[in-house]
Amino acid sequence: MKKYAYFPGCSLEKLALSYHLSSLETAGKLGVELQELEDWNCCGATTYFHVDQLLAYTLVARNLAMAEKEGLDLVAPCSACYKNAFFTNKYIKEDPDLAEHINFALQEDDLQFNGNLAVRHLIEVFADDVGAAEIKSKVSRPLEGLRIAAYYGCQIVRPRKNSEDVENPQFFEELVTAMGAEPTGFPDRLRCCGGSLIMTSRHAALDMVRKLLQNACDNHADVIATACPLCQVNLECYQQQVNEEFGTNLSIPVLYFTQLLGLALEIPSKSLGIGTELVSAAPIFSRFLEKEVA
Amino acid sequence: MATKPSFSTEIANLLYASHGNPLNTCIQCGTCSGTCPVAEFMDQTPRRLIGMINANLKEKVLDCNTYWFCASCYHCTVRCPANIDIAEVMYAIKRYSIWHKQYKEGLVGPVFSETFVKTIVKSGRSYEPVLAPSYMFSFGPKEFFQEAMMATKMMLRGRIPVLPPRIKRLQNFKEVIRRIIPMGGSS
Amino acid sequence: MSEKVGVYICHCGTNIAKTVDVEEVSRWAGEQDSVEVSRDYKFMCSSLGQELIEEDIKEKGLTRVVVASCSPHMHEKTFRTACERGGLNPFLFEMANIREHDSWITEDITMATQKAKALVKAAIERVVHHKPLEPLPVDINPNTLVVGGGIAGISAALELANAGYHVYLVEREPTIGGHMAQLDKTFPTLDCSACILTPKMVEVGQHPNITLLTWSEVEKVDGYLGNFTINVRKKARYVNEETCTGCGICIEKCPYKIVDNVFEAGLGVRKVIYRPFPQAVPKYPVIDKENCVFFQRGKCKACQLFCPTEPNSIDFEQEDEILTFQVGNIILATGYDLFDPTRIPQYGYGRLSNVFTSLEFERMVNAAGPTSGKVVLRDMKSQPESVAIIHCVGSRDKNYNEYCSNVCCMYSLKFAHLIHERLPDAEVYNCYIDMRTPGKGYEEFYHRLLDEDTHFIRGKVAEVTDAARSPDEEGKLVVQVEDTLIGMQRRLPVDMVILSPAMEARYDSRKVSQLFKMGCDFDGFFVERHPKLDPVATMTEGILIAGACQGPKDVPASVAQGSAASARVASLIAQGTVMMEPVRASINEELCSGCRICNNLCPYNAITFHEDQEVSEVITALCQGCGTCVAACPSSAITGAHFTNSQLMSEIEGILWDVKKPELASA
Amino acid sequence: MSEAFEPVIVGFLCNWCSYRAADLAGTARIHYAPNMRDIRVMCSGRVDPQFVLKAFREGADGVMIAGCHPGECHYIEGNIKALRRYMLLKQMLRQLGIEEERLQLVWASASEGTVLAEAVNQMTEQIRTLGPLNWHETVLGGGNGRVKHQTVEVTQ
Repeated sequence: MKKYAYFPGCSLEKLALSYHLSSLETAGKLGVELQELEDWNCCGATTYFHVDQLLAYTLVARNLAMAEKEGLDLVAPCSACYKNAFFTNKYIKEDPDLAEHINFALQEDDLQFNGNLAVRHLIEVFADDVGAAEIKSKVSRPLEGLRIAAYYGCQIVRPRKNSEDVENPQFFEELVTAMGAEPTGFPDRLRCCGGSLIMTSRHAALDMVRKLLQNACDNHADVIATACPLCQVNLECYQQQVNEEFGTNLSIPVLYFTQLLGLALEIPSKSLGIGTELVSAAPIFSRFLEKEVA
Repeated sequence: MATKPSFSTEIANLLYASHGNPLNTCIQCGTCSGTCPVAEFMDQTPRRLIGMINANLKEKVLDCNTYWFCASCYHCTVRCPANIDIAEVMYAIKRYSIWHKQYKEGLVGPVFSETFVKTIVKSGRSYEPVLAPSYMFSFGPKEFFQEAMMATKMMLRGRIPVLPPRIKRLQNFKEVIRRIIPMGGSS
Repeated sequence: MSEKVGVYICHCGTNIAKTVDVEEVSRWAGEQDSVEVSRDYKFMCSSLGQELIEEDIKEKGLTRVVVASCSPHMHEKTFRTACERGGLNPFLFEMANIREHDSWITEDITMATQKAKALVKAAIERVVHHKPLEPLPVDINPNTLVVGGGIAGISAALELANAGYHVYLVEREPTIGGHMAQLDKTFPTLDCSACILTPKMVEVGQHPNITLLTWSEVEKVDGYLGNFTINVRKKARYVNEETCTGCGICIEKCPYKIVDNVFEAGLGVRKVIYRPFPQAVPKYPVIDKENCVFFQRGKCKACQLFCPTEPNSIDFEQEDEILTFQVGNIILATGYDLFDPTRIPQYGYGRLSNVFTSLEFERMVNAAGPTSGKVVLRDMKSQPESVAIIHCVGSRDKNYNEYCSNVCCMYSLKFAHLIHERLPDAEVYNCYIDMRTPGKGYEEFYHRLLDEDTHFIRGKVAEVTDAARSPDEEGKLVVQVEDTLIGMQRRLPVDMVILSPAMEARYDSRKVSQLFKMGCDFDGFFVERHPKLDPVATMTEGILIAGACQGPKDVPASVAQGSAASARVASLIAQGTVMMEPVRASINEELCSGCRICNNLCPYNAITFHEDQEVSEVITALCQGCGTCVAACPSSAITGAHFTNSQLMSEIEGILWDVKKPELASA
Repeated sequence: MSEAFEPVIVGFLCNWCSYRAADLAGTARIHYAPNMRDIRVMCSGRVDPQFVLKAFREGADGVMIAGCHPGECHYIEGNIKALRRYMLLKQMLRQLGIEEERLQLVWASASEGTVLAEAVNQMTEQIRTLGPLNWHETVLGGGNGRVKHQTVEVTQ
């Protein structure tokens, strides 16, 4: 069983609690141990980098240092946390001067970061370390006939981390296929949802959400799958406001990929946090959940 | 000869070294602005902003909303044929603008950022209800109402915490921050 | 050993004298050991300056000469000739570069003067160890190998053949013609490409001085300038060229068709026994073994059955042949590959069916092509009402190729024109970063397109998508681009998108450069000897380059280079023998321990080992003078002429003359 | 001498790329430290380790070897051989107690005048910081010709 240091990030504490629950449930089922990092702190999101870059790196480095102490690779379910952790790790390794500054500060918390770990996104762990084939073999309730729009968003794939395909990734669709569902065409799957603008540039962000939802609906998706709490909240919770703002009538459930995967693994829907969404997913699931109810 | 560095140099210096190529390698092709999902809401397209920085038009640059409207999606960065990390450039201008307290009037972004940072510095984690009121005043009445309605729904579904979260070794955490920012940062 | 050295310090007007105290250097040089005379002069390269050297050699009996002036790449030859005129072996001369490497890089007169002294001292110390050398005569075999039968190779071959010299023209495809044969029109004159190319192809096919080897590849190259031995693999065509009349009945009768991914760029089909196009030279067809039913399943033989010649020209037993011949020079004209646009997924090629490449479009507009010249969408019938042409696909982009691909602006303009011509009502958009039209009649052609109401949008296209956002985008391809001249993001709904991909080096250009032992740049293009003054020669003597294998270029430039390379070869052949720089290595048999370290180090395989005597020997004619073996020899048995250990060691001592050396002082 | 220390660097420049890069830097009037004194060799592969040691022994504070970029060598791969020798030399110099920065290998093509100039500037500054080499003191340990550092471990 492969073990990782799990960094849930602030959103998963409450706002995206269902992502947290479903991640732990599905990981357990797939033989992946997620050991929550003790006393982790906020990674600074995108916002901290607006104010002070060095301090932002330091915040991230505290988490990295604690994971390194455990001898584990760090896994983050949130794309923004992932991006911050990935690049902080990279820059500290590349720049001894930065490392020195940060480690000087970390001494106050008896920590030291040497850059001896890898940073992964949860979906990467599922797609690469576990693998679609392995997942497929464990799926006991294939989500047959369910049309899922796999939404990548921004920071899982961008900026470029290694040599991955940033314009035409396929791993999310492969996961969807492994669940027994059907990935829809979704040309806007890499477009930004505007999550970081929802508080600050409301109209622009809602317009970005509208375009994405429209594109998913045009492609006859039953549900949008995401791998980031910001994307999920933005795409789901603001649907009502999009409709008010633009006079549209959009209504499409948005779930975490772990929730969908959990269903395919026959984990009870309650353990996956299903039922807390503002746009109910119940109608599309009724046929898969019949047995559970019975 | 201690001359004051030009605005373009100042912005260049704010870019972390491994963040792509310098701005003066821009060929003004417009890939960034063609790609940008927020371009239509910006006063100036990202390409023009880079042009304006290179022309040292400091006041004009700081006075447009472009960099506060950047959603940090990095799509421009991965496509830029000159390998300029445009999203990081936007971060650099945001920092410059916050430090110099010089930005376009009526923007929520700068206030939000500062509030957010203060929350983290205080508690180690971010917390929606604490955050909200301190920048909500800059919202219009419509947005305020929208936000309040949604918060209520979320609360009912247990998606908003009642108590602010805190990390355990908060004192150490604050000391760590103090080593980076000697003045403390928390207020 | 008392050499008499003459030292000449050039002012180069004020170029040197402004930062180097030339009088002081000259005065100081006069005090150095072995220096007989030291002078400074306004312009050493002037005839008066040169005469100074000549006179001093004659009158003062100089045995060595040092000139401190510009780079040896500028005037080494000038001063060597001056020495020769004065009666001194030209290799008893040395140059110190106090302009490019000194006076032009600083304004600090003290430092510049100090550095000038060090460089002069180094030259003095070095030159006393110089040995008289004689250039090496090499005989030139009058035959020439031309690799690649595109327009550059054809031009080169014809030029030489018409001058009366024999040419082997090797082409790996079944016909010559290259990319030009696939084009419809050539810009800016809009000449029919085939009409101007095919007469030349026929001339090559019939020329008594040209041995045409198509469906063939060079496998091995041995030797050196004047005397190369070439092995060529002539692949089995399964058609006997002696008896085949090229009647084409076999092609007609072949029951199997496959998609033609080469000549028709995937838009058309061909038979399994085929000629790429009707005017192919040579006319003999070739059997595509991979797809031939007889070869795969042992049944069919329709071609053989219907072949009317006696004896039958279809020969399923035919095997590859290895041909060996000698040539004196080689011209490489191996052409280019088109950038693969699937590497830019956001442009949708391969995913969005109505996105085409330039080559597909060329075939489409070609009257002899798969659509008989009709501009249609992928369904092969509907005509587009709007077309966007995207420039700079895979060029001017650090993610792919940094260089400008030179021809794309012009051919994109040509496409726009051809669409206007065929579909007068269609809207045509050209999305470009910068419009580059530097050629005769090119800018005028651009203006012609402006007159034709082409929409020009200055901006590199961000993406092509089929995700509609409004009713007018439904069912269309949407080209998203910033129109940088108005500073606004635009979405252009169009029916068809044509990508203009970059010209890239051939996928195997590195392998080819190793085969011919010459250089390849970062992008895989072959490296010319000098980018300005020697664009068709390479760093390897006897190997020349022409056409797009050296860098992206259009037809006229390729023809010019092909002809220029031939002129270089013809002048060598006419001389019969050439004199080569005697910078060569040689091995002292007495000292050689036979360790063979040098054998494998030599990049030119110029060192052979004599098993009987257990010593290595440098084959002078193969040696290019790099000196790698000299540096590696553990017994110091190898001498690199004109760069000997003693010359270089003395140079090091000289260059550090002013540095305090306590251990020497105390010794 | 009470003047500030001016490092002396001996540069071995290959005839085809780096020497021409230096020519280009001059032609383009790029100003850089005149502290590098260059010796032209046909190929960086010609640079015998002895030359480097000789230069240090004769009082150079640093040695620069400059050649064509890997893959662009006029002599196909002489620069790769230079690279191998350079790695070995570096190891040896380390054992002699000579700082790494004193021997540098630079790739500069004929069109990269700025690259060469930049490299010379950088190296000059590094060596200015290090101070004079004093081969005599550092390596010979005081003058009677005996090598001081005799028991150095060979590290990989």
